[in-house]
Amino acid sequence: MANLTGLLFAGGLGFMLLSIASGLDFGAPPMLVGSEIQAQAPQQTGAVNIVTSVVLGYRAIDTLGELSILFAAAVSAGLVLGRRHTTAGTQSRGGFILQCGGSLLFPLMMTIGFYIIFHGHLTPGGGFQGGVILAAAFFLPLLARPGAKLHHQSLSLIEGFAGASFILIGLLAMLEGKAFLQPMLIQDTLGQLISAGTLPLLYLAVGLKVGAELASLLSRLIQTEAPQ
Amino acid sequence: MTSAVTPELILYITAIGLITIGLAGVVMSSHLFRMVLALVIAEAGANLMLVLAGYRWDAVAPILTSLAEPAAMVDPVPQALVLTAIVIGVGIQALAVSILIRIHQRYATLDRREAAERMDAEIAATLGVPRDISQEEPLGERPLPPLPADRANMRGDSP
Amino acid sequence: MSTNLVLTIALPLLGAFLLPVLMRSSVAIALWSGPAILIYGCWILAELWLSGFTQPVSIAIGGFAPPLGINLYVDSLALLFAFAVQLLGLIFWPFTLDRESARRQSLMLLLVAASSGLALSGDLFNLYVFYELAAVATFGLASASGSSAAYVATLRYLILSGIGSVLTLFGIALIYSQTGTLNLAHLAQLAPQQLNNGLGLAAFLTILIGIGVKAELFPVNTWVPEIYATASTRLSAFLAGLLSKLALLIILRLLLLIFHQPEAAQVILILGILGVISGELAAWRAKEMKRMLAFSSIGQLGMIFIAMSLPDGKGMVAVIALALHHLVVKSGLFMLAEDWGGAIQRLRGSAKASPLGAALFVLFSLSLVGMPPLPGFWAKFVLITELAGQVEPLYLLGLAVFLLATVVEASYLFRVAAILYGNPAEETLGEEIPKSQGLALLSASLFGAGLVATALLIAPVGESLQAIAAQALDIDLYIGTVSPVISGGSQ
Amino acid sequence: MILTLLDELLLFSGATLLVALFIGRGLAAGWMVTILYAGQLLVLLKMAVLGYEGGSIASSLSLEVMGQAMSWRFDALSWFFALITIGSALLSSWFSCGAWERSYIRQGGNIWLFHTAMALNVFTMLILLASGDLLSLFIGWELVSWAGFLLMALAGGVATKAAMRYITYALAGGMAVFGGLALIHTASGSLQLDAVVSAVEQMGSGKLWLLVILFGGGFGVKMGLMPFHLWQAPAYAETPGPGSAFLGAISSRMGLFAILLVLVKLFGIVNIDSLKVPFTLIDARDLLAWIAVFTIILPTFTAMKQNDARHLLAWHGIGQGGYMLLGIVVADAMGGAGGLLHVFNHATYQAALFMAVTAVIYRTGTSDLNKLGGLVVRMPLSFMVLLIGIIGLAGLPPMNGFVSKWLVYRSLLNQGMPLLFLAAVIGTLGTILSVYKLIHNIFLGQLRVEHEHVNEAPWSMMIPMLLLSAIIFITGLMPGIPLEWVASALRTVGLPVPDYTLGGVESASGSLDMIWVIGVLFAGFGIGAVVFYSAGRSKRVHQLDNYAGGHFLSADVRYQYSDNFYAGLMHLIGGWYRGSFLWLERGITSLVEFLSLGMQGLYRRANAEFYLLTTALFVIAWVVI
Repeated sequence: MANLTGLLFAGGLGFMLLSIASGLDFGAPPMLVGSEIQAQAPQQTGAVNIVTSVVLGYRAIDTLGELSILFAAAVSAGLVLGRRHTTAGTQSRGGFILQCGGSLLFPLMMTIGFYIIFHGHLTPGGGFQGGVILAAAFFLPLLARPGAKLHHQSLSLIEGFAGASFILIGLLAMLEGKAFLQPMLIQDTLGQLISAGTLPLLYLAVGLKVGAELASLLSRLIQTEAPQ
Repeated sequence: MTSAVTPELILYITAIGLITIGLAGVVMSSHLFRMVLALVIAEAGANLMLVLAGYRWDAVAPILTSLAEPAAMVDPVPQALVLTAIVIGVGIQALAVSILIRIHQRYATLDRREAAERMDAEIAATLGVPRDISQEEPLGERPLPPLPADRANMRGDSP
Repeated sequence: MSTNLVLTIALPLLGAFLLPVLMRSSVAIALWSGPAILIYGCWILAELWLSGFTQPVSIAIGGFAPPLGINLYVDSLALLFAFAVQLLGLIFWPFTLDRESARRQSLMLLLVAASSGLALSGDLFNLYVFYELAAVATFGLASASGSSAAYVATLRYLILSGIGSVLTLFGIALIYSQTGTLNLAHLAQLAPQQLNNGLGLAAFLTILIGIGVKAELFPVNTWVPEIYATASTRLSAFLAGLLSKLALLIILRLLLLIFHQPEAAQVILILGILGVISGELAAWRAKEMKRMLAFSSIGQLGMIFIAMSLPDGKGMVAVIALALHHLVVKSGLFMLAEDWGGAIQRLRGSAKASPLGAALFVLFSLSLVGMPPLPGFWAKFVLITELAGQVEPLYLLGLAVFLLATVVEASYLFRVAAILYGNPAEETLGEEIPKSQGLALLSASLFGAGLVATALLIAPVGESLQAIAAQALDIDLYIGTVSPVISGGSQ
Repeated sequence: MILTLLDELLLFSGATLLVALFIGRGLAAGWMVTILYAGQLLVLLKMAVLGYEGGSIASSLSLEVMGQAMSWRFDALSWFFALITIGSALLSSWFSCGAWERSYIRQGGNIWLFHTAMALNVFTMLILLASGDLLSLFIGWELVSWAGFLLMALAGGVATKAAMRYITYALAGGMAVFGGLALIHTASGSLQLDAVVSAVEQMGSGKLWLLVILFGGGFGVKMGLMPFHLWQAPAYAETPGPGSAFLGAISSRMGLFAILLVLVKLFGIVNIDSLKVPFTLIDARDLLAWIAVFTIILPTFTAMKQNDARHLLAWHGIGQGGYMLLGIVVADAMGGAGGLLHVFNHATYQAALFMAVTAVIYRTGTSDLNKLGGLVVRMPLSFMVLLIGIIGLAGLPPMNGFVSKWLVYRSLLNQGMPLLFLAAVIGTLGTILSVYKLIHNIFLGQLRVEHEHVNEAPWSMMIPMLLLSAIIFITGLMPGIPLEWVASALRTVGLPVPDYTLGGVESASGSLDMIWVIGVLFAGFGIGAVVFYSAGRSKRVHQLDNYAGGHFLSADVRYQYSDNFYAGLMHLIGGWYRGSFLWLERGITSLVEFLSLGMQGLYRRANAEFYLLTTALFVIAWVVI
């Protein structure tokens, strides 16, 4: 009965929301802010990828907040799971192909990850996407050899310093008399790898942080799987 | 609603449909892990809704390809927003899963009702109060205390 | 000067990131870095306040002028709450030292940063981000007590909060689709033309329900008794005292700046009335302190929602007064509950063991009930005079419910007071009577002292409250300060 | 800044509170506090011009909070009530010093808290009496309520329960007043008295009805008006002896003061008279009068049933409040004067009665009417005090209660209200019957073995009692003394003033001169005494020097029973109203409990997501549709 009510209510709500959303002018958004940003972003941030200039420039503090959320989730997960480390050594190791494949893929994925991070201001992608690939690179060997342990110490070091450097870059701008997180070192060669001032640095920080965060989260989950 | 189903309607139906499925899933499932999954679905719907907000017909991704004559580009802001929203969602899901693992270890069940029951019992036990809420006397004396029978006469039980 | 305000968000975040690393090298530095950051934050804000802060300022982050970039909007109200965030963060700082203290303190710093962001931010989506950050930090801290019940409670809270976020996000998407901007000031400019319709209202209501989860809005507040009963008292105090108010502040800003529809106010009014009824009545039967406080907090927030629903910002002074009052009183009460958790009956005779604690309890209760010279009375007085001035019968219903709820409230609070001052029952004579002591009692005394000081200085406090309210109500001032201008290039 | 007399009074009272607070633990503290009360009385007497000539004295303290101005001032009405307050506090405090204090401490009482609570009560009452606008009135009102709670609760145990019950009632009343205040503020834009008066002029009858109900009900709770009277008797009776004397004398009268100020002075009896109860012939004023009459009758007959002297007196306190309200509601010269004069008179004899009972408790350790008797031979002075007190309470000459009740009866007859008159007389009948039970069961009849060696109460207790007795008699002999104050107070609230003389009142429909009445009465006593003693037939014997049914009596035989007094009468009237108000009270409690259970269930069995979904559905549906 409750289930049926729930279903009906959810359906009703969906219908209502739809009827509201259908009042929107799809495909022709007002783009008040959007088009302004499109017009100014190249000059103000030097990034060709306008999404990047939004993520790291115009809405950089959102990104900082989001990094913090990821960090908070990782710390919380550590708090929840970290009390009793169950050794995962009892689990069977992956097969030969999986292990070899994992080891083989590791450098490749690292490369791709960093590539995506460094080209974040030029092409689709960036710190988040690259960071996820980095995390996957670390995670893959873990899947292949469940007994292997990630080095949590260094992961948390990367976590901490990458996050801190994001903020420190922002504070550096303040020291120079600019606003917090204001992009610096604006140059004029749009579209080059070395361009867009501090944005690639920020993206590097983001990428490292996301990678470390996800890797540590995943490894925690895998390591505590065995029930006592 | 008599007009043909337009593409935008399909997109909106997808987004809102995902939200609806998620909501219904959260309400209806009796398993905590399924609730988390339903939440993930609902989040996906909301994210889709967000990204739809910036869509333009006949426009390209917001990346400058040639400086000379910028083509019409879709709104970059929702894309940035959705990037943020997705990562937020991932964080929350990861945390949810780690808590789920713990609950499963402690209670050996992920049934929503059972877990709630046991939580209730545990809270009551920790706080040292009786648990049942229906048959107990209220806490302490009532603000308007009933008169004990032996003293009723003395303290005046009429008007 | 005012640009330093960013530091109240940035420094706690920096501290949070570095704390686990620092803890590894030097425990002492790590232990003190958190409080040091918070003290510095307090100092920044206090200095700004004392250096003659009168006009609100807008701080563009990243140097991008709003509405392109995100801005912090700082008026007296925001400043007040930002200060409260740092101060309460300091008071409720998890000082305990164990293996997990780095994580706990790190989360606390994140919570403080998020709360500061909630108080200051002037961008809708940015508010959402900080809201989520606060939520995740809360989940972590709530589950940190490590009991199984805490895990279940946290998960239930997480799922509820997650759905709330989905709805909020949906509302934000609606607003962005309609207007193309997220800046509050810009939205305030555009709202009369673009959001004064069913769509705007629907967007507001979805956001209201989403953010209402944290603001303890009826009926999305069922997590409250569970979390407050399982989480550490300090966290509960922070959540009940501060975070709920910050969520409320967001709703208030949205309501004032953007959504002027009477229907929006009406929904808030109805939910507020229901919140008062359900919270106060449920508290009447609670058998132990923390849950009693949790339910009472639901009721109190319902009262604030009632005040918020008054048209044309008439309830503004009442909202601020009630919110600040509840902030102080509930925090103090939770601090007392730290040592007085568990069944209330167990506390029989505690007044002898800890007279100061019992006296503080009575003081807080009196103020909560609205005993005249105490600040609680003035907050309630402002509210009911405004309520009585409304012609709509629903508001008068709200008034009646408010008054009756106060009677119920007094009844259960003073039942506890009577137990505190009663003589220990025969059967429990051998047991140790819980004592209120140490840091918790000190913090509670701090709140008590604040309450008494406010009671003595009520006239100037009232004036400044009115000034704050007037400033917060001034939409033109808000828009003018942020001055969101689209220079050109629109399609 | 120059201190006005009112400032001095309030400061003095505050100082008393501080002294009690800080050195209240010392044994001399009681005397110190008593002296300070005397000081307060002196300051009050310096303001006596108010009581004789009217006018007002403002306090130099005034506040403005959130746009609300507050001021404090004293006028004749405040002065009259303040006189009773401080007077009863002085005598009660005096009574408590020395012997009683020592025994109280021996029994584990907290004397510091007692003195503090008393001083706090006096201080808050003075603040209430001094209120110069409705906001300060409400502040004073709440302060008095909570101060009263402190005094009532300090005995612990049963007293705490009674006090809890009191505070729930009092807060409900307070909230009614609070609501009324908000409505008035809306109508007049301010809470200043003159603004309120002009706002009332323009108010529709519906709104005025609401206000009368809110204020009448709210203030009525404190007075113990039906049906809000249940809390009062246990709360007052369980307070430590001198405290109950003080509370019984003045505490409930604060409600009357507030009713006088708001309903009579601000709203005006004429306006209240114009409010018709729909579908009936009566109006709001009749309604008040009938409430007053029922408040006289029912509690009085309840008092008759009590077996504890303190409870018996406390129930009477409720009933006597009805006379005061009745007189004021009649609102002619005689009625108003009678009602107000009764406040003074009641305070004097009620304090005396409570003190006498406390003296008996002090000596015998009990106030159970079934365990006492024959104490007249051991405590003759206390007996005298009690006798004088009950004569006053019953409203018989030559004591002061007669004068005020006579005035009320007279006004009822003058105004052509025979039914009310009849009802009031029934109340007096009940009073006489029950006070006879009081004095008989304590002082008359057989002395109990265990009380064979009881002594008269110590002088520290006796002197205040005798003083009060003297006041009861003197103001009975010369009611003109208090009538002069009453007249000024009546003028302040805008009621007509009777033509008073030293011995009573002059009026066309019938005058009263107590000096003559008492002269004749005593002449009659004199003749009786002459006859009695000149006949010389009497012989003084020990009470056991007697025999009944052919047996000589011995001390261990109970030959005289006092329990189940008035059994026949009780049987006759008991069934009519037994417990009906108690049921009401319990019903409300159960309702709250039931609702509370439901609400807890709502949160406990929470399907939070479902709530969220439902709410979202409904609010969105509301928008869409």
